Amino acid sequence: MKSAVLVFPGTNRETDIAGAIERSAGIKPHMVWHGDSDLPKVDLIVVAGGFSYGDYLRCGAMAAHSPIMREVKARAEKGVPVLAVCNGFQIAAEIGLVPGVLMRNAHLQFVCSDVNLKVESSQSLFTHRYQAGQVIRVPVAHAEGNYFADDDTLKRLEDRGQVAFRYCDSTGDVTAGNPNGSIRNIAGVFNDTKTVLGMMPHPENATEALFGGTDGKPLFDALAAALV
Amino acid sequence: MKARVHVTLKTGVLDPQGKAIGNALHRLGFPEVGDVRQGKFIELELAETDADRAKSRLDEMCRKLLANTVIENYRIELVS
Amino acid sequence: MKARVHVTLKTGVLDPQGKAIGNALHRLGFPEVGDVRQGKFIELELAETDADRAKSRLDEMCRKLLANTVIENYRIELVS
Amino acid sequence: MTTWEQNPPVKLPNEPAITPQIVAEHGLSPDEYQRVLKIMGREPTMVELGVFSAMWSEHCSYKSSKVWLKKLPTEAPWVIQGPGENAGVIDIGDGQAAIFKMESHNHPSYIEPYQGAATGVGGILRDVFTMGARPIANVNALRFGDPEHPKTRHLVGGVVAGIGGYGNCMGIPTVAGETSFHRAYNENCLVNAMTVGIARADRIFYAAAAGLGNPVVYVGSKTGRDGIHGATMASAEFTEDSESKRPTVQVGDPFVEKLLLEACLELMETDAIVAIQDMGAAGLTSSSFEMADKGGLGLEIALDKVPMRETGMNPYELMLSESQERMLMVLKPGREDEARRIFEKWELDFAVIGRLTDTRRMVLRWYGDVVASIPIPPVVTEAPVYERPWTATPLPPALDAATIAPPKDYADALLQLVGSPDQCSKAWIWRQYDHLIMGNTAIRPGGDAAVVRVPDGNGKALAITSDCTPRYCQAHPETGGRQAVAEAWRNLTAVGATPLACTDNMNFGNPQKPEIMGQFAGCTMGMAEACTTLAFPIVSGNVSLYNETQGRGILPTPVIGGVGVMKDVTRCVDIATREAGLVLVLIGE
Ligand SMILES: Nc1ncnc2c1ncn2[C@@H]1O[C@H](COP(=O)(O)OP(=O)(O)O)[C@@H](O)[C@H]1O
Repeated sequence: MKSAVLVFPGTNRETDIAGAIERSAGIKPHMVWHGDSDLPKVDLIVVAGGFSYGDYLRCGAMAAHSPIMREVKARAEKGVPVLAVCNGFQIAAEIGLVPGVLMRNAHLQFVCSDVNLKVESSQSLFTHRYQAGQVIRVPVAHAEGNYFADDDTLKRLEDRGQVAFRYCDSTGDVTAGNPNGSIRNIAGVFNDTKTVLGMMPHPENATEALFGGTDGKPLFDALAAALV
Repeated sequence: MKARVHVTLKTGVLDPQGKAIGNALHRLGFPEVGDVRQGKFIELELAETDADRAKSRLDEMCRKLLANTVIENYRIELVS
Repeated sequence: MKARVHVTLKTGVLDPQGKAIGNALHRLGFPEVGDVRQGKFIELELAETDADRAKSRLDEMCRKLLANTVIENYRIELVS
Repeated sequence: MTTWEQNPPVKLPNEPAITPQIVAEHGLSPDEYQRVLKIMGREPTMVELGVFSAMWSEHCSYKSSKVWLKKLPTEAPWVIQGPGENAGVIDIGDGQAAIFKMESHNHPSYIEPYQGAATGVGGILRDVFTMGARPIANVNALRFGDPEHPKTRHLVGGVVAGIGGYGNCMGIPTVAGETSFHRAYNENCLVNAMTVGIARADRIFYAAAAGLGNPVVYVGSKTGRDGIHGATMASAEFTEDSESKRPTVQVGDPFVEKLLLEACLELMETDAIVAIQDMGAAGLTSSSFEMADKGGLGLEIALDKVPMRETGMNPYELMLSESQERMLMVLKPGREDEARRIFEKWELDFAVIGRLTDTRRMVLRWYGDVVASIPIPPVVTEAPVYERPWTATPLPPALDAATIAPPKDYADALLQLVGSPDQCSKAWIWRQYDHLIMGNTAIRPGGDAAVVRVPDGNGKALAITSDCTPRYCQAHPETGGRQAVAEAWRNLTAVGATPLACTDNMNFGNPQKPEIMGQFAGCTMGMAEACTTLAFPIVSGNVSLYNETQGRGILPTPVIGGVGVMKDVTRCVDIATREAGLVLVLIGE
């Protein structure tokens, strides 16, 4: 699996996710600097976590307009898979790669902690190593992860099975365990072809037993298996 | 020319910041405070002398960057 | 009664937000943009009918909570 | 007579004559001003007076604490650099070094909790990455007033958000800390921040300037009128009206600091840097003096070349500004363009502002005119040092347990104890800190010490903790000082690490009071004894005095930040009791 991880000036989880990819795919991703105009031909594009341009206005707003994101959008529209985590999700939502927006956490604080996630769909190249309904434990770390979409969008998401993960408690109850106020406990969504996944939690920080557990690893294993 | 842009959350979108401010004011002894909403405003210097052109450029800035029109409204004001 | 409070950074105080927005607007093709400053504004409903009293209460709220006068200025406006 | 004295510096427009009042406003005693006159051989200009005031402030000169700090052990075979540089450096094996230090931002945090705490983190991060290290962990030690005090909630909320806001954006995990409450901190909270970084042991960067004629380069953010006189503020006791007339507090920009970190580390990969120093308290003044003094050289700076954020700034303001996210470097000749390219790629300011000279003077120019010319060595060597009078704190009589009534209900007493502000879970604090980023956190906040895997370190890890129990230090400073060190040491061993060295942050009241100085002396002696006995040297530290409001001092609070190493991270042990039926063992007296 050839992959590229985008690096904006304030990206700071690029090494975490590059490590997770390498552990599953056995090959290092290309690290692509935002100012470089050409994105290598790859099987997977990753938009990593961080504070792309300081994120002072709205998270992801400034990065969304960078030339490299135009290129990412063009590739995504041609079907190249995109994994957008945390700040990456915020950026992807800003340019409409995935539906919805991410607002300030309802309690207004940054939150870093392990959360339980219910895998809503195992029918995607990102989630086929999970069982639908499975509860996994991975961390979140963000101040603006409060997912919001209007009713029509939500209906469409639900109808087409585009909700990838929901926050839940350890029993899988998706009316509990919400760390940020997200509507319908939504933690991650697909685009309509399920080739783009945007999610707030950090599966990359749950890929080693001693460092956050291994519940995030199947996601990278799934990509490595699907994108050979 | 100087311009001011106000960005507010659309009605119906929950405003936790406003709510937190309201609660804090109550705690501090201001029971008369009712609903509170918080927004941001941005002041810009523009090298532009034509008001109409300035407005249309500002509108473009708002749509492209300053506001997320899914959840936010914006209002443009030329100050001088 | 409805009031609006604008809170701005004092001149001379670094405004990272404003700077970042200015840079982003340049990158997006708005070279006419000069200095940018970001502030916040707060809209409050008040159970108070006397304008003078409202103003003095708002002034107190600003000093106690809404602004840190070490780095911020505030401006109070009664809207209705 | 040197050429400088033939052409005495020009004064600034409207420069006031120097009166005893102006001298006092600069925090210099009449006696100290006499020293200034002797060194200068003439009346100083305002710029020069400003420089002396900053360099001789308690914060920069350690004038009250120096004699005591000398008693602390600072050496061990694994110590690469002890106190005196931006941070301490120890050898952790595999050709790697750990670089760390703790620093206080108490006064600014009381005035503007979010920005004060945030810029405290920013400052300590710069101290560590100027030496060539990539920061891998942040720690914070916090003391607040009575939880019921009307200001406490606001301070706690702001400080915690500020620490998180800065560290989270930088992408450095905040992995440990301590938080406690006592009414003695009501008007004077303590915010101590520590950073630990990793560098190659053979690529450490120091502050000593070298190479006649080498360019002196300014990088980072532009200079504004932030915190002018901040260094002097940090050295003066608070008065009732300090909230109204106080000078501006700096605002931090963690995004720019992240860029500065990456740009500096990128330039450090080349061999272009001769010396580098961050601009912290007393900004350009202390950084330029330190570099020149350590290198035994002179410096000529064209202040008009300094990137400025505002119009109308003058040399006095430029020398004393505490704008954040700035660095001063000496480059090898001819390497300016290479360095410029890197800083411009990261969208940072870059300006060649001066050259090294052999005059051992600091010559400051403003559009060609000399506005200050100060001999460097005496500013440093003749800085005032005080052996302040002190009175020892007597050992309090032992409490007779029989005089204390037993609790009526032990279960209730236990609940009260674990629910008290000092003992309760601090998860609501560290949940606001990204403690997982970088993916190396093996033991998270909430245990005795954090354990963080060292990147490219063959599976080894560092254990990190911060500790101090101020009420012990108040009861008996020597015992309290010993205890703080011993607790840090124990916390490191408890997770399975070998303790190596520590940093300290000495937070005390007004040193001009003999009983406060007695607390300082006692704590230092206790710490020295414990550090020596445990072979746990102090390699860096910070002193914050005058933590006092309306004549009441804080509790003596010498915070110890300890660092240990373990060869195999998989062997670390945390405090979780994993299964039922295991045996609990109590070790020790
Ligand atoms: N400000 C803080 N930042 C990070 N971690 C903290 C903070 N305060 C407390 N902690 C964590 O909570 C735990 C208990 O804190 P505390 O009771 O203050 O310390 P101790 O157990 O050393 O007496 C420790 O593991 C500590 O690392």
